[in-house]
Amino acid sequence: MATKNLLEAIHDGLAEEMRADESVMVLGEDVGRAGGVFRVTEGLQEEFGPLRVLDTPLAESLISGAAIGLSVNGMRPVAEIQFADFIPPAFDQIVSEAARFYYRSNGAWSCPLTIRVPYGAVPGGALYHSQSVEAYFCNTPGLKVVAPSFPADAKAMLKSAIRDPNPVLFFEHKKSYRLVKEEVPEEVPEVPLDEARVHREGTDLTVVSYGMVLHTVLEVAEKLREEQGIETEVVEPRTLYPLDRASILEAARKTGKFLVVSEANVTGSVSAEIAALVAREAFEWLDAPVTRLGAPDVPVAGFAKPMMDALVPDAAKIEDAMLELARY
Amino acid sequence: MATKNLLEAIHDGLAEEMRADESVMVLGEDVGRAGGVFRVTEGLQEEFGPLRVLDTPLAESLISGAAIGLSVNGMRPVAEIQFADFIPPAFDQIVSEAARFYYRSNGAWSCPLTIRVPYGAVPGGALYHSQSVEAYFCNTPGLKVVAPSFPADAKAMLKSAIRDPNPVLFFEHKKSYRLVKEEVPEEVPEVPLDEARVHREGTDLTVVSYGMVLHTVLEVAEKLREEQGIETEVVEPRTLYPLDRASILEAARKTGKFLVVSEANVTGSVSAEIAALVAREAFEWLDAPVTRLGAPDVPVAGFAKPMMDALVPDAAKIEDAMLELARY
Amino acid sequence: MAVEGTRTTHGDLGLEESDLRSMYRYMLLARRVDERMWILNRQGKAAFVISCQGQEAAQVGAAYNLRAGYDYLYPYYRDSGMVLTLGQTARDQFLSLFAKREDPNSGGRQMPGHYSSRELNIVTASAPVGVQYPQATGTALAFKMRGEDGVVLTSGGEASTSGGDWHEAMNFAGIHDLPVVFLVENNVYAISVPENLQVAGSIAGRAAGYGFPGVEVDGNDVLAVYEAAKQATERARRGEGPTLIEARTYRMTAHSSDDNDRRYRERDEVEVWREKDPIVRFEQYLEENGLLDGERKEELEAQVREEVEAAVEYAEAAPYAGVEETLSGVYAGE
Amino acid sequence: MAVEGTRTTHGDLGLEESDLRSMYRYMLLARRVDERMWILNRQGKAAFVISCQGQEAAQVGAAYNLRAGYDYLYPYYRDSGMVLTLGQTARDQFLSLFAKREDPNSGGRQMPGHYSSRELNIVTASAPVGVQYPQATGTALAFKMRGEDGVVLTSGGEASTSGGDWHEAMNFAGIHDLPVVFLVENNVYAISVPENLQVAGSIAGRAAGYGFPGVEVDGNDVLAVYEAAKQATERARRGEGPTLIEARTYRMTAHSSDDNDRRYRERDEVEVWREKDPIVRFEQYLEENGLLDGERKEELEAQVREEVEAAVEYAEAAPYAGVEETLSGVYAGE
Ligand SMILES: Cc1ncc(C[n+]2csc(CCOP(=O)(O)OP(=O)(O)O)c2C)c(N)n1
Ligand SMILES: Cc1ncc(C[n+]2csc(CCOP(=O)(O)OP(=O)(O)O)c2C)c(N)n1
Ligand SMILES: [Mg+2]
Ligand SMILES: [Mg+2]
Repeated sequence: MATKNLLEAIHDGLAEEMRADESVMVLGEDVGRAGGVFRVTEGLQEEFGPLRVLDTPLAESLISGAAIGLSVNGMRPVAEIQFADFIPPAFDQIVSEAARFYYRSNGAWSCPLTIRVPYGAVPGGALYHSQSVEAYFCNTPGLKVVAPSFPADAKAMLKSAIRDPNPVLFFEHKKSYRLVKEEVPEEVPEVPLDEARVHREGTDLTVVSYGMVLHTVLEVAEKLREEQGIETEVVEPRTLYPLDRASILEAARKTGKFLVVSEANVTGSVSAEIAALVAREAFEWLDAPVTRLGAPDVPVAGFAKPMMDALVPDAAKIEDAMLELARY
Repeated sequence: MATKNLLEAIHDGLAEEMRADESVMVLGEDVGRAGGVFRVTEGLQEEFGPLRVLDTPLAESLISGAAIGLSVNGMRPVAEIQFADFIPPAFDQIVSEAARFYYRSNGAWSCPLTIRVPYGAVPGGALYHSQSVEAYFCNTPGLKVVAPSFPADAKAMLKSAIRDPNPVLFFEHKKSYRLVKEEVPEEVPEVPLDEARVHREGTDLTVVSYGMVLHTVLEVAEKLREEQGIETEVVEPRTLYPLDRASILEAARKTGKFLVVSEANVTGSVSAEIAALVAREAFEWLDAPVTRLGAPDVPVAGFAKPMMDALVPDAAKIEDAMLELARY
Repeated sequence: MAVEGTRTTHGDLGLEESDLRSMYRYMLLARRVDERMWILNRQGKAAFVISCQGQEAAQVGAAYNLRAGYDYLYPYYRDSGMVLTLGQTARDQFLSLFAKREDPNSGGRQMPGHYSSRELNIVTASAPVGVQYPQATGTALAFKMRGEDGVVLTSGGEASTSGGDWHEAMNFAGIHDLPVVFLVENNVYAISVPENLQVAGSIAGRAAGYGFPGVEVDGNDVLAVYEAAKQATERARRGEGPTLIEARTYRMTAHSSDDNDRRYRERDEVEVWREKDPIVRFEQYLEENGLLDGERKEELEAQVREEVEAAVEYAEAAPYAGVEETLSGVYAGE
Repeated sequence: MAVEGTRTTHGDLGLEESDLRSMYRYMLLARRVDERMWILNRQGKAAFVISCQGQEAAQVGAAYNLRAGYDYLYPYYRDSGMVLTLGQTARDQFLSLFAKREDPNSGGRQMPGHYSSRELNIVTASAPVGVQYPQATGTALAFKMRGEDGVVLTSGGEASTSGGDWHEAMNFAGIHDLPVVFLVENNVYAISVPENLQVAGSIAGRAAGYGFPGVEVDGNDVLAVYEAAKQATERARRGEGPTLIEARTYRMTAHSSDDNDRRYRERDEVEVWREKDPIVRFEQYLEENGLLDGERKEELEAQVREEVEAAVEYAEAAPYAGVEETLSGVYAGE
């Protein structure tokens, strides 16, 4: 078993699927000779050739639309949107088209395609290389939106996404590409696209989180246990749409105190859906207000370093929110 | 004072603003000679000429992008997106551009523009002339999203939107165009873009709603009072983003029972944000779970009449939800 | 004004008499199905009609080049003439019109005119204009990657060239010499917006800028369209790349049953184009070439009428989808 | 290989000696500012650099035709040569580089290269490629509606023509004869993607399809670009409509300080283009015409160096925006 960071794990998952199934292919900007701006697809064009690892023109609607057309004609395309911030031009092809092929054709046509979307705040990313745009897609029936936060999960879920007969948006937090590492087995066990993951069990409060902030949440949870004996249950949805409601509710009911943390602008975020779900379905169990922590409603994130720091929830803010609930 | 339907009220508001300020103009598909597919802009091209009421090519990104460019060069454009379902191609220009001009230029550039968006389910509208897409836009700081449900409000708020220095999305429920009527004074009193409206006071439960279903909610509320003495407070947000949180919370705290009704697919809807807000900020006052009613997570709405009926919340479903809460 | 002649002759195109009769039959069937839909709409039995009238020659002429179920078609909402040519039936269209469970296009979920058939490789069409173009290039790329000689035909109205998707697809097809044929049925209007407010320059003229051929054809001349599409599909099959065909035609009806075209176009103009009716024009050609006479024509009309009547009857009686079906089928594999 | 000559002569273009010196100075300033940024980046003092190197002739040649503060500019992230020509300073650019509160482009909110100036009518630029084009047509339409003779210049790299926005804008500009000049700085690469995978056919060749002129110019020849842009802006001012200019040039640096271009392009190719450096070429022209000699050049270099050093010093010392400022300014009028 080798230690892999998130980027390597995703790369490996992709390469393995391409070796196993020759209908699997990659398309996007700079994915070919350059191996992607983050190097996720490094070496793939050499191995699989210039069509199976295709450098497309700078046209996100084309990338997504062509992926649809490929998928209905026998291929399993994995499209890359270079930065989540540049997915809006592809919005129509994703939400109006890929998401609806199956339903609108009464099951005749489906779109087995995956769209990889590097997202999230990184130092120096500024207003257009920092955004967490997942909520745009989490109210469109027919789409699946996944956002694994650990390398082994990412590898396994990318495989599941590629094999899934539906369009799957695969969010990868850019900041975790090299920062987040773990042991990843050669043969990763399958991870289905409808199961949340409980990272730690606890009795005092539940925190649901994903992305880079999940890692901070886990650190803070450990710290609070050590320093104050607070036992936090931490749940990672892994799939953001449709949600694994049962797992989230189970954790919420168990602790009666519930916090959702993401780095997206808090209003209208996926956290709103999770909070609303818990507020309704775990009402009788709640001992404190269902709470959300995210970025304030300001474009994330200004280029100046202090700006990003002011916006993305850090350990201190997360600890405050957890303590507020624990002490409620 | 004359009785006007929603469509007439919007038409009048537009015409009055164009007469009062020659920088106000209209652009969109079929808005000119044909007067719009719904006839909202009827007669305007005759009065104001072919440039101030401009038939554009079929290109929603262009329509929104050109509106931005007009707005920074002295004009007050009112763009029409023919159907909300066709706004996705304009997504980038709206969320990445118009919403950010002001912040990203540190206040140097602003976009005083309005985009009118007819939305909502109508019989025969099928999958692409029925959607409630407002949630797409309710997590983008810098945008304002309004959705008045009554003619006088619509007229007044359209004026406010046109005069506002920010980009405003103006949602108009298509089904209410001709169905919803009321007395509208010649001179409508100003309605700011940050105030919810309390339609009826009540002590037993609060319902927040907008669009066509608001009218059903009001009918059911009256019926429940008459038949069962249940007193419902009904609040219309009018502006969906940013929300008038204070008014919503006041009503929620007053009754302790809270329901949000919209016709959007419930998961990830604006109702999620409203429910999450109340769950957090009115927690101590709650006597029942914060509840949402919307369309199930299925594309709204199939062409066959029974399909639409199965999806959009009707009086029976609304009454059930209200009664469940009232009896809780 | 006399009906214009047909310029190309079928002999030169390698078409048999039977081909010509088939083509004529598809055009006639498309027209009669369409006319019947309007009647049903006025009777209050059909909520919505969108027409192919005037564009049958462009549609049948182009689609007649496809190998149904092997090549792919990405049609648009007026392409009833295409889907009938590929093998859909009048019954299919009325099932769609009435939004019945058995509707092969969508099971009653989409408006009529939103074609789909897995067997015939007619890819599910939607309402947002222009989205089919990038999809068509992807499907063409799959053929190229596998070294197959499949061709993709995709079509739209002239306004479908105004959106970015058309351009992105043209560029991509040009870069990779993809086996795709872009057919623009330029019928002069986009709802109310006339061509001069929709299109700068020339649609056919744009292909050169992408490095592949663009041809303008008389869209009311079925053999001229057939010829252009034949060259284009053969070129594509040979791996030489895409072609853009602009078929100049006219929308003979209002945009749809929800539209009143008197608001924005003159009756005179419509009348001028009625004179150019592609069906009348093809009839004249067939008559001149001794392939059609009064008797044969009546016979065919009777057959078509019968087919249409039987289809309407069947479709009216067919059941709607149930509520459970409405609520399911959102995700594949579940 | 010898440095290529400059084809057009300034006399024919109505340019005074002082104009030539100004143009040269802007080019030099842009280059030196840029070079300094890379040094600061390597020193760990600047998080991100995106370069104009190689494109100064195209930028200065085009922008020199604008009346700053009246005409509008929608530039892209490499257009440092343009904004300096219009009146921004070296200091402005370093304030931006260091993301300081005083940064006139964005108050430290955007990456460097995202230009903005209300006074100079430089409309706030963003990162999504191509979005400026529809906006530019809207601004041009406002001029037309008010009967003013303003012109809008908008620019982008060759990959900015691949997205739908470019096409939608070209079409709209063509339909309404809008006073807009589209300048494509074709520098052969889009990050790693070479032109042949980006552009089918010819960019300049596409204008014809929209019914207006498209010209290809040597983008490394400042006078050639000036000439093309002069004709285009004059045409626009006369109300005759848009022009597309494709300036053929080369990106001399990596895409940005985050990129390593050795992954995808050969050094030889870069070297060939270094020989065509637009600044060296213009120097040669000026020398040949007796407008520049060694002494004058040194003097200018010294001035520019001083301006750059003073700018860096000032900008480094300038304060960041405070947290309150980060959290406010989302809505106008509040
Ligand atoms: C993206 C989008 N915008 C707007 C519409 C509404 N709409 C439907 S058809 C149409 C006109 C299309 O004109 P054209 O492409 O010329 O085809 P025609 O109907 O004339 O055959 C419009 C504006 C739509 N369906 N999709
Ligand atoms: C819509 C969008 N997609 C992707 C990117 C990422 N990106 C930034 S610059 C660039 C290449 C642009 O190339 P070109 O237009 O030729 O300009 P150049 O950098 O060569 O001057 C890419 C892919 C982006 N900024 N916007
Ligand atoms: Mg048309
Ligand atoms: Mg380039």
